[in-house]
Amino acid sequence: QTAGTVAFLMPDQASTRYEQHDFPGFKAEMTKLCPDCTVIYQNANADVALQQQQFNSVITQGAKVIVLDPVDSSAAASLVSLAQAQGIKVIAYDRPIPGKTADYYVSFDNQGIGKAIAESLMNHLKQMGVPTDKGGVLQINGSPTDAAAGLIKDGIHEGIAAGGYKTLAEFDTPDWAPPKAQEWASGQITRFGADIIGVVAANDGTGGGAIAAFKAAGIDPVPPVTGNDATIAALQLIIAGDQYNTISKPSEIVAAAAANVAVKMLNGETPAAEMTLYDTPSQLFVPAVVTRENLKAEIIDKGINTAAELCTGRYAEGCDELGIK
Amino acid sequence: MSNDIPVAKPAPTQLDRSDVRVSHATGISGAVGSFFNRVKSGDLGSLPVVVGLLIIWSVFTSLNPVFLSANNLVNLLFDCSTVGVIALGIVCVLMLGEIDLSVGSMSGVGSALIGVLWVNQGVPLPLAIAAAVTMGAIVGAIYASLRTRLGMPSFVSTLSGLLALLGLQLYMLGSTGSINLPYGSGMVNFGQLMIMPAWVSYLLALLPGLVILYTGLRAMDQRRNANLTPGSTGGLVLKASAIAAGLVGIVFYLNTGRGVPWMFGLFVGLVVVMNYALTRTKWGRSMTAVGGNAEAARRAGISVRRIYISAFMLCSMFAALGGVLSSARLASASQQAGTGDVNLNAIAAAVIGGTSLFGGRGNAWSALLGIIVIQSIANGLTLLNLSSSLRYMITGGVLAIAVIVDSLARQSRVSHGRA
Amino acid sequence: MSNDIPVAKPAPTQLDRSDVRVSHATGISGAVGSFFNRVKSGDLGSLPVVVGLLIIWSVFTSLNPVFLSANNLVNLLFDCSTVGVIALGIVCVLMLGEIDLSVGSMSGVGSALIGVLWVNQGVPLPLAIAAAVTMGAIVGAIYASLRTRLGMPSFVSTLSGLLALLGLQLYMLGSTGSINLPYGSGMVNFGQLMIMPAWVSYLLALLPGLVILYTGLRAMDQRRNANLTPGSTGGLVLKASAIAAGLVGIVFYLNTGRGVPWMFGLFVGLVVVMNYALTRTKWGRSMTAVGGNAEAARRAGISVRRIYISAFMLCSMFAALGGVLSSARLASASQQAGTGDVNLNAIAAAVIGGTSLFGGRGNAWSALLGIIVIQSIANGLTLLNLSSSLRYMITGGVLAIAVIVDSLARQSRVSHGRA
Amino acid sequence: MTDRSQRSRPTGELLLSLREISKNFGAVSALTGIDLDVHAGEVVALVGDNGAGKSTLVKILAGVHQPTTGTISFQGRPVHLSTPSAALQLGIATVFQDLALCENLDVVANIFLGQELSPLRLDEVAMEVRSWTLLNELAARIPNVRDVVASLSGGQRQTVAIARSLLLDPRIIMLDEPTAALGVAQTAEVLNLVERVRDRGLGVIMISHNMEDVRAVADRIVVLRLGRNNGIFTPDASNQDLVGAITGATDNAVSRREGRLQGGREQFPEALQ
Amino acid sequence: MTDRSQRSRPTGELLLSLREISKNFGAVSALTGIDLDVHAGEVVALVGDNGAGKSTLVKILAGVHQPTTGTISFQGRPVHLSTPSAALQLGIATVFQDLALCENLDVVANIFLGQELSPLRLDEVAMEVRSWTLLNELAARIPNVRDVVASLSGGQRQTVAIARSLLLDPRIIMLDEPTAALGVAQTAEVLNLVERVRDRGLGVIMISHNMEDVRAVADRIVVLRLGRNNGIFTPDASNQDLVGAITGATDNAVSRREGRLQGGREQFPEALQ
Ligand SMILES: Nc1ncnc2c1ncn2[C@@H]1O[C@H](COP(=O)(O)OP(=O)(O)OP(=O)(O)O)[C@@H](O)[C@H]1O
Ligand SMILES: Nc1ncnc2c1ncn2[C@@H]1O[C@H](COP(=O)(O)OP(=O)(O)OP(=O)(O)O)[C@@H](O)[C@H]1O
Ligand SMILES: [Mg+2]
Ligand SMILES: [Mg+2]
Repeated sequence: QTAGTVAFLMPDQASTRYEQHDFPGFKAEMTKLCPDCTVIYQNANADVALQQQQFNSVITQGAKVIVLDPVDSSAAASLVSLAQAQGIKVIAYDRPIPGKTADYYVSFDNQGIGKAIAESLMNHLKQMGVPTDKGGVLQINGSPTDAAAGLIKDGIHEGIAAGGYKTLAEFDTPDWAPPKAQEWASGQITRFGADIIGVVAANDGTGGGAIAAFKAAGIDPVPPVTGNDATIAALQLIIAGDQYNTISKPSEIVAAAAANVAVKMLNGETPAAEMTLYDTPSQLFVPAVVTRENLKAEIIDKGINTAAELCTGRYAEGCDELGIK
Repeated sequence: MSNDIPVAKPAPTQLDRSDVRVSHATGISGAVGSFFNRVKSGDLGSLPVVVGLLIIWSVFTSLNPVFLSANNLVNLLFDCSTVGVIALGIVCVLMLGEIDLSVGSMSGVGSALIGVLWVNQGVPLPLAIAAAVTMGAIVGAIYASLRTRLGMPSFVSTLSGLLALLGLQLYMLGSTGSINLPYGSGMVNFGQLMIMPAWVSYLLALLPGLVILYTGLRAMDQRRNANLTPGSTGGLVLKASAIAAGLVGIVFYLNTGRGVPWMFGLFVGLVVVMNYALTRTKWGRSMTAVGGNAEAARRAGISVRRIYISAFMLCSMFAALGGVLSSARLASASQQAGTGDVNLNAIAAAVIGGTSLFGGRGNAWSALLGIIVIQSIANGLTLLNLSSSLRYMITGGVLAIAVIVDSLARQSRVSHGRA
Repeated sequence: MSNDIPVAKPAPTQLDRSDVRVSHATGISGAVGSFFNRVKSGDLGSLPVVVGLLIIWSVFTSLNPVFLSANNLVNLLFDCSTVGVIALGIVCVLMLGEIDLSVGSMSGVGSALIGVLWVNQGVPLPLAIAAAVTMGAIVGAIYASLRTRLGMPSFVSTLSGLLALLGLQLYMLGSTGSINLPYGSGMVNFGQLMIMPAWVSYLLALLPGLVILYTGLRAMDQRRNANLTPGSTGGLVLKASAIAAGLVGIVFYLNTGRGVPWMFGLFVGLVVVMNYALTRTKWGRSMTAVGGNAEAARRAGISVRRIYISAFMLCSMFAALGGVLSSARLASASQQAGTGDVNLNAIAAAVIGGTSLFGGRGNAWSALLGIIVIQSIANGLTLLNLSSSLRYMITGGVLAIAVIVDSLARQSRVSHGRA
Repeated sequence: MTDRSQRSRPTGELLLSLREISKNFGAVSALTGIDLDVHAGEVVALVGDNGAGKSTLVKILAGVHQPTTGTISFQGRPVHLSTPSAALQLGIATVFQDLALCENLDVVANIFLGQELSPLRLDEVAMEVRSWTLLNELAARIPNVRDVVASLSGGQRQTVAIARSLLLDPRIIMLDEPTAALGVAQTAEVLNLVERVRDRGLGVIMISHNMEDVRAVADRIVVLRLGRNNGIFTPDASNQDLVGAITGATDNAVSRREGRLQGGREQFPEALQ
Repeated sequence: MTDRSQRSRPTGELLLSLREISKNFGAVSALTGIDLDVHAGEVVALVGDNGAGKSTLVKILAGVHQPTTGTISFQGRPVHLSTPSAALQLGIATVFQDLALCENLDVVANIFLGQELSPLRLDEVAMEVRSWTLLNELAARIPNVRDVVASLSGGQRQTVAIARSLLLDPRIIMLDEPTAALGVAQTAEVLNLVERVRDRGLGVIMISHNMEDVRAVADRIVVLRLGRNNGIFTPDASNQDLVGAITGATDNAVSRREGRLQGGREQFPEALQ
């Protein structure tokens, strides 16, 4: 058991998961496996240059293993080479680093996420008997300058293509900003009206914006809207029946896996790999799509959120319906 | 000759008609003529921006007729209101030649406070709103004292504020990320659905014309009594009825769709109040004076410090209020609220509407006009299927075009020696 | 008495010593004394910013000693260089009281051009760099003509430019997302690894002192010959040796780590050139004049239009060059390049360094000082484990503190009647 | 010009009294040990060469600058004039040499700046009427009081600045070169005005480079030279004495020029270019 | 004052000739149908009431404003003065009433603005020496030419502006109220200067409200009133005639004041406040 410094570099603030789930999970696992190790946490606020600074800085602070969720997957290649040149191990986290082989890759599959939410929506539409030739879906992607958003977008494209429904219009939301998504969706509502049969939104924030747009246009019921991240706000909307699905990514699992790998690397062991992606030994976790039907099972029963967190105020009624206590 | 009669002899002509060099317009034709003269010499106030707006509108309508549909315009008005209120605050600081880069974060903090206090803590809504606005007042007061006591440029202090407030916003929302405001609550309805009854909207549309007519006639009367030229009654009636007719027409059209949003009504109401305050009160006069020449204002006995405090406080308070409104509009207090281009949009709205970045020139209407220009572009582009790269390029181009008309008009004013 | 001798009699005293009201300092003690007098009256130039910087540094070092480690400082210098070059361009437009909000996007376009032309199309690197800089020149010329021909406020035109250039950047990188520059190429090495040989760095550290000494002595000579007070030789030697000693000390310390980056050398070189251009050429004089009073400059026969063109072109060219450097630094031309807070950081650097947003006051060194302040804060915070919300709040607070010293000094200058 | 002996009138209470006032700007001592008294109903003329420190002294009294050392008493009580509004509240009204007008405001707004009628609902009509009255009193030639000050001529601005100071009900009026940019008629009106306010018992400090105007209205002429007191004269002092005190030499440009003109015109040595 | 008949000297070539110049600012006609000729070696004084349009005329000749209608010829050729540098290149140097100095630059930089020595490596020493020389010629009292203009007194600024205009080698110098803020000695020097440049064959247009100064140096006195030509006088015209032409009435403030002063002092009606 060698103690050492491990750095955990996260990319942005677009959702709270990094500070609410990933880092605490990582930290907890590290404390368990290697109580004497130092863990450095940094968040790059979606700024590539800042991430580079943070990367350099943790090297100066003597990090031996760096867990990197790159702001820009391709630009991160140079960081990996820089670190490897000094004998520092890099674990690609959440987003792959295709340009340069990292020492390990653990993730939920972003493209898979996109595909999953889209497919889930498609299936829902089919079940409801919505004809494929009438109307179509809106697609709200993430930030045009965010590489992860690009992966999700590709996945959504795949999912929709498989479902056979048309896409009416598509939008890259600058900065993932919900108000922008809302504004855009409002425009599409005046444009297409009842032709909109559903919305594939790349995360819960933009999905929430789309729901707000439908509500504001007085459309009832709101067509099914997807999400991703399983934020409390989104879970509540699902409970209330306003949002169709989201993705539960209990990031703690991935974070714990990363911690495991990191400790092994510190000890000079070679961690086992389930598969190889981008030439990198990898471990991928499959996220679960959460809808009203399986919310209790996926979220409450797995202890990701408690009923007390979700069932506040007006959501209590929906909770009762779903049997959440 | 040795008798010292004051030179102001009982004026045979009206006081302001004594100079032979000034040409005066009389009657309706005169009013119309002097209007065209002003057009020619470029002395047009907000007209060029309106022309720019009309150009944008026609282009977008020709690309997608949905743009001019009543319901789309109603959406536009809803969207204008939130950033518009922020821009109104920006006008106050720009009037002094200062800037506030933190309005975005401030609005984010405002919306976070609503989420945390009202939704999570169960504080009554009015108290939560009051808390948000008070928070704005405090922040504004801090900026003002950094500016007046330490002479710190507002660019730097508000940049620090931007970061600090953003941190505060993240901190408040940290555990949950974003907080849903309950759909169906009055607050969310106000931000999304509440429309004026038709009769109220018509009444409000008529009001400006009537007020203009009434105050105009009263001023004429006073001026006549005071031996000043009263101006043309015909021109006044023409102006008042043109405004009334225009507004009623717009309201009629909006009422063929969903109607006029109360939220927009609130925004316009704030603009009117600020316009009154800036143009018709001693405070507004002092604001303009300090913005034009702070030293001269100081020497005239104006408390420059108090003016700064009021401007910065108003700005941050409006920003907080804008945040409250945007949380209502989005039905959510999110971590992204107020980030991105809210700052730039709010400042750009004020500038596009004609408020100078260098102080001393500006008016409350510029917030309204400017934000309509910006939101029209954004809204018009949502109706076209464009890739992000094209969308950005076109937004840039259209924005430039909207302002070119104004710039050309101003240019002609300069070349006519009325800079 | 009827003889009209020009009043300037063969001066018994030196020309600039004829007024009895001015107190003069002589010798080294005089030089030191007048320095302390200036400290007391707040007339300090960049000193307060340096003091602010020292405060920040001591705080960060006390929190984490790694901060002052040579290698961390070397990283800091690498990181300073890219945005610093952009800030240098911003100084030019701020000198005129204008602004360029599009430097971030422009740098993004610059880096995208490198990626597309050099990596993808195989254009030779120098040509690709030239293309990026030329692109900058064109964009700057457009802003300048919008400003001078149409009178469009630069805030608006560059805001349009921000959007349009961002679109262009996304468009160019659209198909691939981002383009990696070949690792190991000279370009990337320059941005990441290349360090001056120790002897070069020492030579360059000595140079400023020598130049100051040489030019100072020459100027003294000329002034003596021209019957002007030459100033104190002792003071000059003191100043030159203090600077030389300081720089050599810093370089020595950096050389205990990796050494002085060539990229930082390039940046400082550009600062020195711009400083010369702004202070010692007719062009620089005209820039200051136009920034202070454009109408007076015009009446003095200065072509205000040309000055505007040069400033905007320089600004966009430096921005493009900054983009090129940042692509080298990142070894990648990415879609994120130039987004985020690059704009604000570049402008803030110039302002923190002491360049006024209102024109007519500023210098090239402010870009260097300001960016070091900003990057020190960013770098210092990366050495502490902080949640994002805390990080933002602390950044804001520290930024304010860095500037408070300067503001206090300026305040004291005002109260000493030297505003 | 006219017989001035009748002017030796009893002066009123001591309004303002400066002792040992000094003011440094960095390395420049603009004022050194200045003493000055102003009584009610008295016109004190402050004369001196360019840069002698006259405006600096006025600005100190107006609360714009703070003196480096020295004491100011107003009606016997020592006062601290820390801001212009402190001075205004004591009743010290000032027309500054650089006028201190807001170029972006119109004439009416400038005249009433800081003392607007009905603050919550500006009474524009009343202000405009009062402005016209004040300006006509000064024989101003302003086409339109609703034009911004930026479009006014130099003399017009000066009249506006003077009109401003009349709005208040001051104890002392300080006029810093009030007639510099004025036309002949306007100058005459301003001199009339000075006499009028003097007769109403106000103290007047007037700065001027025009010795004729100074002698026409002043009760006492205080000379500053290079920031120091350089003598106090009565209005019947000879031009030569005054100019001598101002320039600090009997052989000065004025006397040389006069001498030359009397001695007939001659060629000048090429001192230009 | 002195005998001026000797002044009727042969004047040189016709340098500048204006015909029917008009200028409107919005609703205000600042100038209407102005004619003016200036010959080499001649001092033309331009006088008129405040706001008569004198500065506007000078600004048109300096290329600052464009006339609304009318023609300007320079040495017989019609010219279009579209920018100040066009006028400067023709050899028309101007001292503006509002001085047009850059407050943020020091005195030397202001004097040499636009004509710096050795553009790529400013020769500060030579410029400083030349500045001191020029300023001393004007008897300026400037403590330090390295101070920014913002810290100068009104008269010091005016001297700087005048010094500026001497740097060039102009054909015509236009001085808009050059002595307004100047002390007695500086005024005398400026008048000397005007005579010197006139004798060197330059044309001079001088604006002043001081009739004495005007009569002292002018060869011709052109009166503007409310934007129109209102007569041309010779320097030996009586004060009364001149003031009459300027104010447009024989019964004017000046004559009333003089009458009153001669008639003894009396109480004024309360026209103030
Ligand atoms: N703010 C300032 N900073 C530095 N020096 C100043 C400042 N104000 C005035 N001075 C200096 O103080 C001296 C006196 O200036 P002041 O304006 O009082 O002169 P003045 O007697 O009014 O001259 P004038 O007759 O030209 O108006 C001048 O030498 C000037 O340079
Ligand atoms: N830029 C402008 N815009 C509008 N009106 C102007 C402008 N410049 C001058 N005027 C008007 O033109 C008239 C003439 O002004 P001008 O400055 O030429 O007067 P002047 O004869 O120089 O007066 P003074 O003796 O006071 O300097 C004034 O009534 C003034 O209001
Ligand atoms: Mg003065
Ligand atoms: Mg004039």
